[in-house]
Amino acid sequence: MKTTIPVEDGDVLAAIRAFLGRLLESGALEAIYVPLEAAGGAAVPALVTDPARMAQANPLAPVMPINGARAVSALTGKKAPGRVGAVLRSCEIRALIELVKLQQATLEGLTMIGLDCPGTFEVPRYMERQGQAGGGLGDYLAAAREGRDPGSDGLTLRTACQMCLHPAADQAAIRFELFGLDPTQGIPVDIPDALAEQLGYSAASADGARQAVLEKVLAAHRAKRDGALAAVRAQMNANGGLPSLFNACIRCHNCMTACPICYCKTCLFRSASFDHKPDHYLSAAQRKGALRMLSDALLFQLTRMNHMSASCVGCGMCTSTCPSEIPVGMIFSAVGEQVQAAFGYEPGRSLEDPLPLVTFQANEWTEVGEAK
Amino acid sequence: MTFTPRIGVYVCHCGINIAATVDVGAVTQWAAGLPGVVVSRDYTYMCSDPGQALIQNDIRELGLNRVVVASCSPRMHEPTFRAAVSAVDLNPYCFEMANIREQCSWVHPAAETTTQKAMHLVGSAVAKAALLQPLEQRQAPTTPAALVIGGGIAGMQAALDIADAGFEVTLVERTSSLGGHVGLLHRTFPTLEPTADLLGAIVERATHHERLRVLTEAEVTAVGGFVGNFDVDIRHGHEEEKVKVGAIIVASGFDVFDARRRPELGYGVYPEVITTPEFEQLSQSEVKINGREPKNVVFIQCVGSRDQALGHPYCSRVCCMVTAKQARLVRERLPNARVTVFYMDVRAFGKGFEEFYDATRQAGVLYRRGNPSELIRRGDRVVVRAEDTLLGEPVEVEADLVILAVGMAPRADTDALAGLLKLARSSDGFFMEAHPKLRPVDTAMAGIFLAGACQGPKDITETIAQARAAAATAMIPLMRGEVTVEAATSVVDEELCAGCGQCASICTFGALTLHPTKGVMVSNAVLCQGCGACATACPSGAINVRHFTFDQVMAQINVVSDFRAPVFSAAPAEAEVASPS
Amino acid sequence: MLQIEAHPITLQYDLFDCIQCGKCTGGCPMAMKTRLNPRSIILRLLTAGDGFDLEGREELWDCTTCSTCSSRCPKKVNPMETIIGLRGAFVEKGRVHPNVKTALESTFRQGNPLTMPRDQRGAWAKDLGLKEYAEGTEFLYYVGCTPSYDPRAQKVARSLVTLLQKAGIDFGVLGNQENCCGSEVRRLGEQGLFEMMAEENTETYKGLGVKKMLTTSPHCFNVYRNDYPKNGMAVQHYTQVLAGLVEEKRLEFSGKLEKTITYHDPCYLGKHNGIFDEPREVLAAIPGATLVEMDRSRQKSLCCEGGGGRMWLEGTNPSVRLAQMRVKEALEAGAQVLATACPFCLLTLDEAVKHLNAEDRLQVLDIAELAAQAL
Amino acid sequence: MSDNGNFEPRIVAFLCNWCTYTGADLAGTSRLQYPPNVRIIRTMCSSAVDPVYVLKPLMEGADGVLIGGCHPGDCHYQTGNYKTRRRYVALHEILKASGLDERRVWLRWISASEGQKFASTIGEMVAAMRELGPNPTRENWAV
Amino acid sequence: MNEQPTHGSNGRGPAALVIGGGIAGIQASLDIAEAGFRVHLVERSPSIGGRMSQLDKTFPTLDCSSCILTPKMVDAGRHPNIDLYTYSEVVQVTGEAGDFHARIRVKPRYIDPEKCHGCGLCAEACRLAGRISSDFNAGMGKRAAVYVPFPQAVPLVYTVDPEACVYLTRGVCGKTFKCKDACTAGAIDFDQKEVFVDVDAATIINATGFDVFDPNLRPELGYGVYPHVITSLEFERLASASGPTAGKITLDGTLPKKLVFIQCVGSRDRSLNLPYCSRVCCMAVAKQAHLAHDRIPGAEITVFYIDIRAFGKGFEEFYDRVRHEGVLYRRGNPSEVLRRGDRLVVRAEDTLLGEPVEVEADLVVLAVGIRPRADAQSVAEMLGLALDENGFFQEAHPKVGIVESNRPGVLLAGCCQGPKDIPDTVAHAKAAASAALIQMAQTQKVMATAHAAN
Repeated sequence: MKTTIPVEDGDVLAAIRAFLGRLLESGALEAIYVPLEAAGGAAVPALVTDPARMAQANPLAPVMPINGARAVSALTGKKAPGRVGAVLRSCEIRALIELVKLQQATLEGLTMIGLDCPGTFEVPRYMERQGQAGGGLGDYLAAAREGRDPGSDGLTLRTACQMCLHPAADQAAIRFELFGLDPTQGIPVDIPDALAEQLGYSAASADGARQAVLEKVLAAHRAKRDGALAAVRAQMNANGGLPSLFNACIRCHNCMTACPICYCKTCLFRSASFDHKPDHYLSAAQRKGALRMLSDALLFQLTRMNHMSASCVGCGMCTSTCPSEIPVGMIFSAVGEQVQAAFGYEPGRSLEDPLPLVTFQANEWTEVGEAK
Repeated sequence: MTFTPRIGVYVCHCGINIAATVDVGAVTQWAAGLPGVVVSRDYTYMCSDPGQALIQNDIRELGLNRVVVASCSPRMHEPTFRAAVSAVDLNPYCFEMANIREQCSWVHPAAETTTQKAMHLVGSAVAKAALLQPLEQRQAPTTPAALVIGGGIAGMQAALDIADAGFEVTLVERTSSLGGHVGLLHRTFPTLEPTADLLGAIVERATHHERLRVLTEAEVTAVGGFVGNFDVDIRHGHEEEKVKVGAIIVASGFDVFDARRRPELGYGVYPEVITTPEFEQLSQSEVKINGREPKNVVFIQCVGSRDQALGHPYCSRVCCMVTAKQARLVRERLPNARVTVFYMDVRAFGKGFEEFYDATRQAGVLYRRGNPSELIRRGDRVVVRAEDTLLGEPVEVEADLVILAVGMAPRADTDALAGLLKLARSSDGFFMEAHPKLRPVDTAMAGIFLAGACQGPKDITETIAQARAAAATAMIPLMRGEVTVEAATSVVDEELCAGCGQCASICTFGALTLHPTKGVMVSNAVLCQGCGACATACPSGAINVRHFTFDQVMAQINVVSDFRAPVFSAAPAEAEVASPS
Repeated sequence: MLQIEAHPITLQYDLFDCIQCGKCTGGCPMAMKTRLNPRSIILRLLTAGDGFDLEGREELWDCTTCSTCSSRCPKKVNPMETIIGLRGAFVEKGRVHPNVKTALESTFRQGNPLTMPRDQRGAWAKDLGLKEYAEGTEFLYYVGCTPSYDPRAQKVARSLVTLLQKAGIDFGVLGNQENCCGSEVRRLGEQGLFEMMAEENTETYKGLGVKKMLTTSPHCFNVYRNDYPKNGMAVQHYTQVLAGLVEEKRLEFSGKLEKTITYHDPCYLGKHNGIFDEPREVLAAIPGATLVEMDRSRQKSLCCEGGGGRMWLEGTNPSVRLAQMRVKEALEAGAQVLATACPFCLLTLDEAVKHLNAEDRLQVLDIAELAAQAL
Repeated sequence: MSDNGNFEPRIVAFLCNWCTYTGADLAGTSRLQYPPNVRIIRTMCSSAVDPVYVLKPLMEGADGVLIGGCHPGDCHYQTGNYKTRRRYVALHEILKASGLDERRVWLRWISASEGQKFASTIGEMVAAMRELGPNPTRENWAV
Repeated sequence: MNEQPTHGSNGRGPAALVIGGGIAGIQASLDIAEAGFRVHLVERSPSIGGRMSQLDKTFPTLDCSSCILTPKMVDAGRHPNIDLYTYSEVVQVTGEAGDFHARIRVKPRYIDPEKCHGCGLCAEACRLAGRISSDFNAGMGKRAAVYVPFPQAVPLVYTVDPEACVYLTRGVCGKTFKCKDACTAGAIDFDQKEVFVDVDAATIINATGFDVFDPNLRPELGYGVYPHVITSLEFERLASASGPTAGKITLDGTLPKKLVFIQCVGSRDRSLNLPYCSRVCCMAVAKQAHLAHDRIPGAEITVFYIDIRAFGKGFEEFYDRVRHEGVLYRRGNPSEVLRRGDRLVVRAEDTLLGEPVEVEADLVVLAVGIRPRADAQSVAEMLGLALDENGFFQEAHPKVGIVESNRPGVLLAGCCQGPKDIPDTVAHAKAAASAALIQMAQTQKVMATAHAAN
C-alpha cells in the first residue's frame, strides 16, 4: 500500500533512520544492509542488526562505493540465512536480479528497500561535496523534487547516473519516493500491506508531481545517454577503434572486481589457463615483434563483454574503479545495449526473462549460417 | 605438475597421397624442433604393421608419453593408432592426429604453402598433445533387448534374427498390420514366386515368436539414454508404455514417388495411366482397363528417378526389374497384347536379373530406348510420345494401358524420426549410414542401426541382407553384455565453479546438476555425450570436456594463429629426425 | 513397295534377344562403306509392327555373310542369317539384280552359278588321270564350281591334286557329275532352290557311300558342314587334310621357298568354322618361308568381299574395295606373298593386286599352290 | 580494397566433428581443391566453440574465423547448433558494437555430405577476406 | 580392442570357421569376434585383404580402398578372438551344423612367422629380386621369390614362393643362400613342412570370393596382343599409389592422352556362357574414368557402354559428375580393337548416332567381369555345397535365404555367391554373421546345458 512516513521538523534523514530502526525493532527484519556514516564522512555499506546503529545510517548519501548486489550476493548466497533487508538503488536491484538468475543470490527471505535515485557522485567528489555549502541533503532532495541534476559545476554526478534510465527502484518491496515530492512534509512509501499493518501504517496517497518529474528526469538522462553513447561508439569505430581505447588498460581487473555481474570465483584470465610459461610470451612476442605486457588485455575485455554484456545494468562501477580512467562502463553500455536489443532482453527487469544465452528457439535467425 | 611431455611425431607419406604434395621430410624435420618433441619420423604407410611397430618401438625405447601421427583424417585411423599405442601400454588418449591428407594434401597443390599448412597442423597437434591427459574408458552393462521400428520385411527380418539369437525384441509398426510395401506385391522377380509365399512365412514367425513382441498401430514418441541402455516411449493404441533396450534398428521404409509431379505423363488424368504398385493390385484380378482387355501396353521407366529436376537424382534400383516382371506378367495374362517398355538404361544387375531381362525380351516384350516426353489423348486411346533414341526418330505409340514405373522416395516423416533419433540424412533425403562402404548399417548414433529402404532404395533381397546385417551389428553389444562409455566427457573444477548453473540449463542430456551441499555443479559421465556446450557456457572455465579442454584448444589456436612461415629452430639435442623409408 | 511381315521374322531369328549393343555393326566390314547396319535393321524389324517395307534397302545385298556380326554377338543373335532371310523376301518377289537372277538360273540349269556348261565341269583335270570316286575310296575330293571352271582357281585344284598324290592319299572326284553345293544360292536368299540341291546332293553322296569329303573352297566346306541336313559324312577343308599329312610326316617339302608370307584367313574357314591354325601349320612347314601376321588376322581377318553372292554383285559402293585394303595391309606387314585358302579370296585379292599395280611386290597364292611349289 | 587483392588472408576454422569436419574430409576424398589459407581445429560440436576461441585468433591477426556446424535440426547433439547460433549472434553484436569487423567471423552449416559446399565456402571466405584487407590487429601488438 | 569378452571359458565356446580373408571374410569374422565368439579365419594367400586391397579408390565416395580396408585388416589380425590362418587352406570338413570338424592345411612359408619382422632384407637379397611378376600388381609389378604381396599385408610375414625360388625348384641356389645370409632374424627355414590343424566350428562361412574374366576369350579386343589394352584390374594397380607406377597412369612412362574404356567384357555375354551382369563394372569404369580425368590433364576419355547400371546409393550422382567432368559416354559395344600406326583404334557402332565409329586410343581399358573362382567346384565338393548355373555358390533362397547354402550351418558371404560391390559385400557378410551368431548362440545354449548335465 502507499503510505506516508511522518517527518518531524523537516528532518527527512531522521525519519528514514527511525523507519529502518523500527523494521529491526519490530522484528520484521533481523538485519538490514545500508550505508553507515563513518569517521571522515565516508558512507560505508554495512549490515546492521542493532537498531541503535541506525543513527548513522544514511541511505540518502549520494554515493555508491560498491554495487550492493555484490554485497547481497555475499549475504544471501543461495538462501538468505534469515529475514534480511537491503537498501538498494535501482542499478543495484537490477544487478541483483541478474545475479539471482545466475544463482549467485536469492530473493528468498530478502526484503529489498529501494529509493528514488537522483544519482550518485564518485567517492572523491562526494567527499569534496561534504564540505561545501549547498552540497547538503536539502539541495539533493530539492533537485529530486524539481527533477534537475543534483550535480553542480566541478561536482558532477557519475556519468552512469547522468544517463541512468532506471532512477526509480520499481522492483523493491519497500520504495521511498522522492521525485516531484517534498519529503519534508512526509515521505511517501510503497510498502507491503502486511508489513504496513505490523508497523501500524495506514494508506495515504501523496503522489503529487512524481510521474511528471520522473518523465523529465528520464528525458534528460536519455538525451545525455544518447549523446554519450554516440560519442563512445564514434571512438570505438574510429581508426584504431576499441583496441586504442583500451591501450591504457593495465589489466588490473578492477572493472571486473567492481562489476556486480562478474561473479566468477576466479576470473578465467586469472586462472592457470592464462598463467603462461615464459616461452609462451617469447614466441608470442616474436609474432608481431612486440607483446603487450600484461598480455591479452583486449581479449580480457572482449571476453568479459561476451560473458556479461547481456546482463550489464550500466551501473558504471567499472568506470568508477578504472585507474586509467577508461570509459569502461560507457563502452560496455554501448555494447550491452546492442546485445540486449538483439535478444529483446532487458537485464534486471524480471526473474521471468531467461538469460538469452542459455535458451534458444529452433526457428530463429534462420538466415544465420547460410551463405549470403 | 612435474609432468614433462616426451612427444613422438610420425609423418605419413600415405604412398604418394601425402608425399606428392607435401614435403614430408621438411615437416618431419620441422616437427623435431617443436617443444616437447623427442623424435620425429616419416614413413610410407604409418597405418601398416611396420608403421605401427615403428611407433611402438619408440614408445618402448625412447619412453615417449605422447604420440602425434600426421596422416589421414582421425575419423579414418584414430582407432588404429590408439589401439597401437595402448598395445604398448600408452594410454590411447595420449595420442593425437594431424589431418594432413583429407584436409591438406588432397585439397591443395604441391606447393610451399601446402607444406606450411601441414606444418601448422602438425604443430597444432603437438601443442595439444603436450597437454593431453590419460583417460579411462569404462564399460557399462547393456540391456539385452532390442527395438525395431517398422514392420516391413526389413523390420521383421531384423527382429527375427535378434530374437532367434535369444534376445527380447519389440517391433513397433505404425499401421495395423505387418508386411509393409512387400505385402502389396503380387509376385517377385526374378523367380516370379508369389510374394505371399515368402512374406506369409515371415509374418507368421514374427507374430508367434516367443521373444518377439509386435506392437501394431504403435509409434515411438521419445528416445532417451544411449547405446546399451535406451529408454523408449511408445504410444501403443491409446496407452503409452516405456521399454528399455540395448539397441535400436530403424526400418521405417520408403514412400512411393507421386507420379502427379510429372503432369505431362497424365497420371490422375487418364484412367489408362497407372503406376507399377497399382498394377501389382490389378494383376491379381483380371487385367481390364475401361472394362476391356488392353491390347497395347506401354511401360515407362524412371518416373521420379534419375530426375534432378524433381530432386530425385538417384536411381530407384528396383523399377527396371519390377517393370520386366510386370511386362512378363502382361505377356502371360494377355498373350495378344503388345508390350513396349521405354527405358534409358536397363539396370538388371542382380543375381539372375540379366537372365530375367533376356527372358522378358524373349517373351516378346519390346524394349525401346527413350524417355517418353508426354502422353496425349487420341480417341479412346492414349498416345505415348517419345524418341526412340536408337532409331534416332520421334515415335508415337498408341496404348490402352500405360504403366509408370514410379521410384522410391524418402518417407515424408523421415524428418520427424531423424529428429527423434538424432540421425543424419544423406543429400538424397534417406537416412545416412556411418560409412557407405564399411559401416553400411551403422549410424552416427552408437546403438542405432539402419535396415532396408529407409537408408536408400533396395529390392527385397538387398533389404533382407541389410536387415540381417543390421541385426548382426545390433547383436554385438547385446552379446558382449557391455558397452564402452565415452571417456571424453565433461568434468567440473570445483575450485573454479561458482555453481551458476548456466551449464545445466544448456545441457541437452541433463548431465549436469548442482551439488546439494558443495554449491558446485556435478557432471554425469554416462549421460554426458561430450558435446562441450557446457564448457562454452561457463564463463570461469570451470567445466572442460576431457580431450578437448580449453587449454588444449587454446594451445592449438596459438600455433595456427601464427601464420608466419614456420621457423626451423635447431632440433633439441635428444630429438632425432629419422626416415626409415 | 516391298512389304513383308516383320513379326514372324523377329520370332524366326530371335531378334527379341537383341539388346542393341551394336557389336554387330561396329565390326561389320560393309558398314564402313555402305548403309548396311545390322543392328538398325534388327531394331526396325522389332519396331515395324505388322508391315515392313524392304523397298530401297539395297544395302541388304552388300552383306558378304562374313559372320563377323554373328560370331561376336554377346546375346547369340544372328544378324547375318537375318539378312539372308530378308534377301529371301526379295527373291520371292523376283525383285533381284539381273546378275543374281543369272547366277541362280545357271545353278539351277548348269549346276554352277558361273553360267558354264555342266559337261565341261571335269575338263580341268583331263590330263591328271584322276579316278572317279567309287564306294570304298577314302576321300571324295569335292572340287567346287570356281576351281572347276575358273582358270586361275583351277591351278589351286591342280596343285592340291599333286599334293594329295604325293602324300599317297586315296581320293576320287565326280567330274561332270559334281554338282554345285548351293552355298552361294543359299546366301543369295534362294532357300527353296538350296534345299532342293541339298536333297539331291545328299542323295548322290549317300548313293556313292561317301564317308569322307575334302573341299577346295571353305564355302563348300561350310555349307556341307553346317547347312546340309546331317548325313554322317565327315567334311574337311583341304588345309586340315594337309596339316594332318604334314604332322604325320606323310607330306614333306624338299624344296625351299625363300619368301615372306602373310596369311589371309578366309571368313568361311576362320570366323565361320574356327579353323585358324591348320593353314598356318602347313605354311610353317614350308622350308625357308617366313610367316608374318597382318594386324587383322584370325577372328579379326578382314573380309575380301567375295562371299554372300558378292562375286556377282558390285554392291552399293564399289568405289571402296575391301580386297584392296587387305592387299595394302599385306604390303604394310612386309609380305611378298599373300597366302589364302579360298578361291573367292584368291580371285578378289588377285584382282586387287592388279588394280593397285602391286604385282611386282605382292603375289597372291593359295596355300595349295605354295605347298606344291615347295615339294 | 582491391589493392589488398594480393595479400594472403589467414583463416582459422573450428569445425564440428560430425558434420563440417567430415564434410571437409569429403572435400579431401573428392579431391576438391580450395585455397590453403585455412587452418582447421576439430571440436566435437559447434556449440563447443567458446567465443574466446574466435576472439583469440582475431587478436593474433588472423583475418577470418569460420565456425562450421551441422545444419539446424541435424545436430549430432540435437540442439548444439541452436546454442551456437545464439552465441554467434551475441558475438556478432559485440564485434559490431566494438568496431571490430564482424564480417571476419563466419558461421556456416555444412553437412558431412557437403564436401563441395565446404570447399566453396573456404573459397568465398578467402575472397571476402581479401576484399576486407588484412586484419588491423596483424600489426597492432598492443592488444 | 583390449580385453575382449569371450563366451565360454577362455574362448572354448562355439567357434566359427570363416573361409576366405577378403573384405567379406574379414567383416564376418570381426562381427562374430566382436560379439565374443572365437573365429578361425582361413586365407589361402600369404595375407588377408583380398581383391579390395588391390583397388585404388572406391566408388562413389572415392575414399582410398586400402585406407578403409587396412584398419579392418589390422583389427582382424590383432583381434584376440580371431585365429588367423594365412597361406592355408581348408582341406576337409565333416560334421553338421553346430558341430563341424575342419582340417586346415598350413602351407610352408619357409619363413618362421614368429621370427620374421617383415623387414624385407631377404627380398632385397634374393637372386630373383625384381624378376617375378607380382600377382598383387596384376602381373605388372615385379617382386622377388621371397615376398609379401603388398606393404600393408597382414600378417606382415614374408613367404618364399615355391614356384619361383631357385632353391626350391632346382634344389640349389648358388654357393650360399643369399636370403638366409641377409636375414638378421634367422627366420628363413627351408626345412619347413606343411602342417595340418584340426578345428571345431559350430558354423562355417564360405567367403572365397571371385576371379576376373580372362579377356583372351574375346580375341577381337586384342588383349595380350596389344600391350596398351589392359584390364580394369590392371588399371587399378596403375592408378594405385602403392602400385607399380606409384599412381602414375602409364605403361611406358608417357601419359596416355586418349583413353577408351570398354564395358561388359565378359559380362552379359551368353555366347561365352556368362549371361549375368557383373554389377560393379559400370561404376568401376566411372571411377577409373574420373581418376584418369583427374591424373591426366587434358585426357580425352571415352566410355563405351550398353546400359549404365548406376543403381546404388550415390551412384547415379557420381555418373552425372563424371560426365560433367567431360568424360564422353558413347552407347555401343565395341566390336574390335585394331592397330593403326602407333595408336590403337577401337571400332564400334555409336548406336545413338546409328553409325559405325573408329576411336583412336593410347590406352584401352577392358572392364572385365566377375567370374566364379576357378576352384569353386572343388571347394563346393569339399563343403558339400551346390553351385548355380553360372558356377557361383547357390543360396538357399534368392530372397529370404541369401546367406544360407543348401547345407545347414554352412553360410555364404560376398562374391562367392554372385557379383557384388563393396557395400553389398559387407552387408552380405554381416548378414552371414547374423545367421552365424544365431547358430552359435543356440549351440552355446546346448553346450551350457550339456556342461550343466555332467
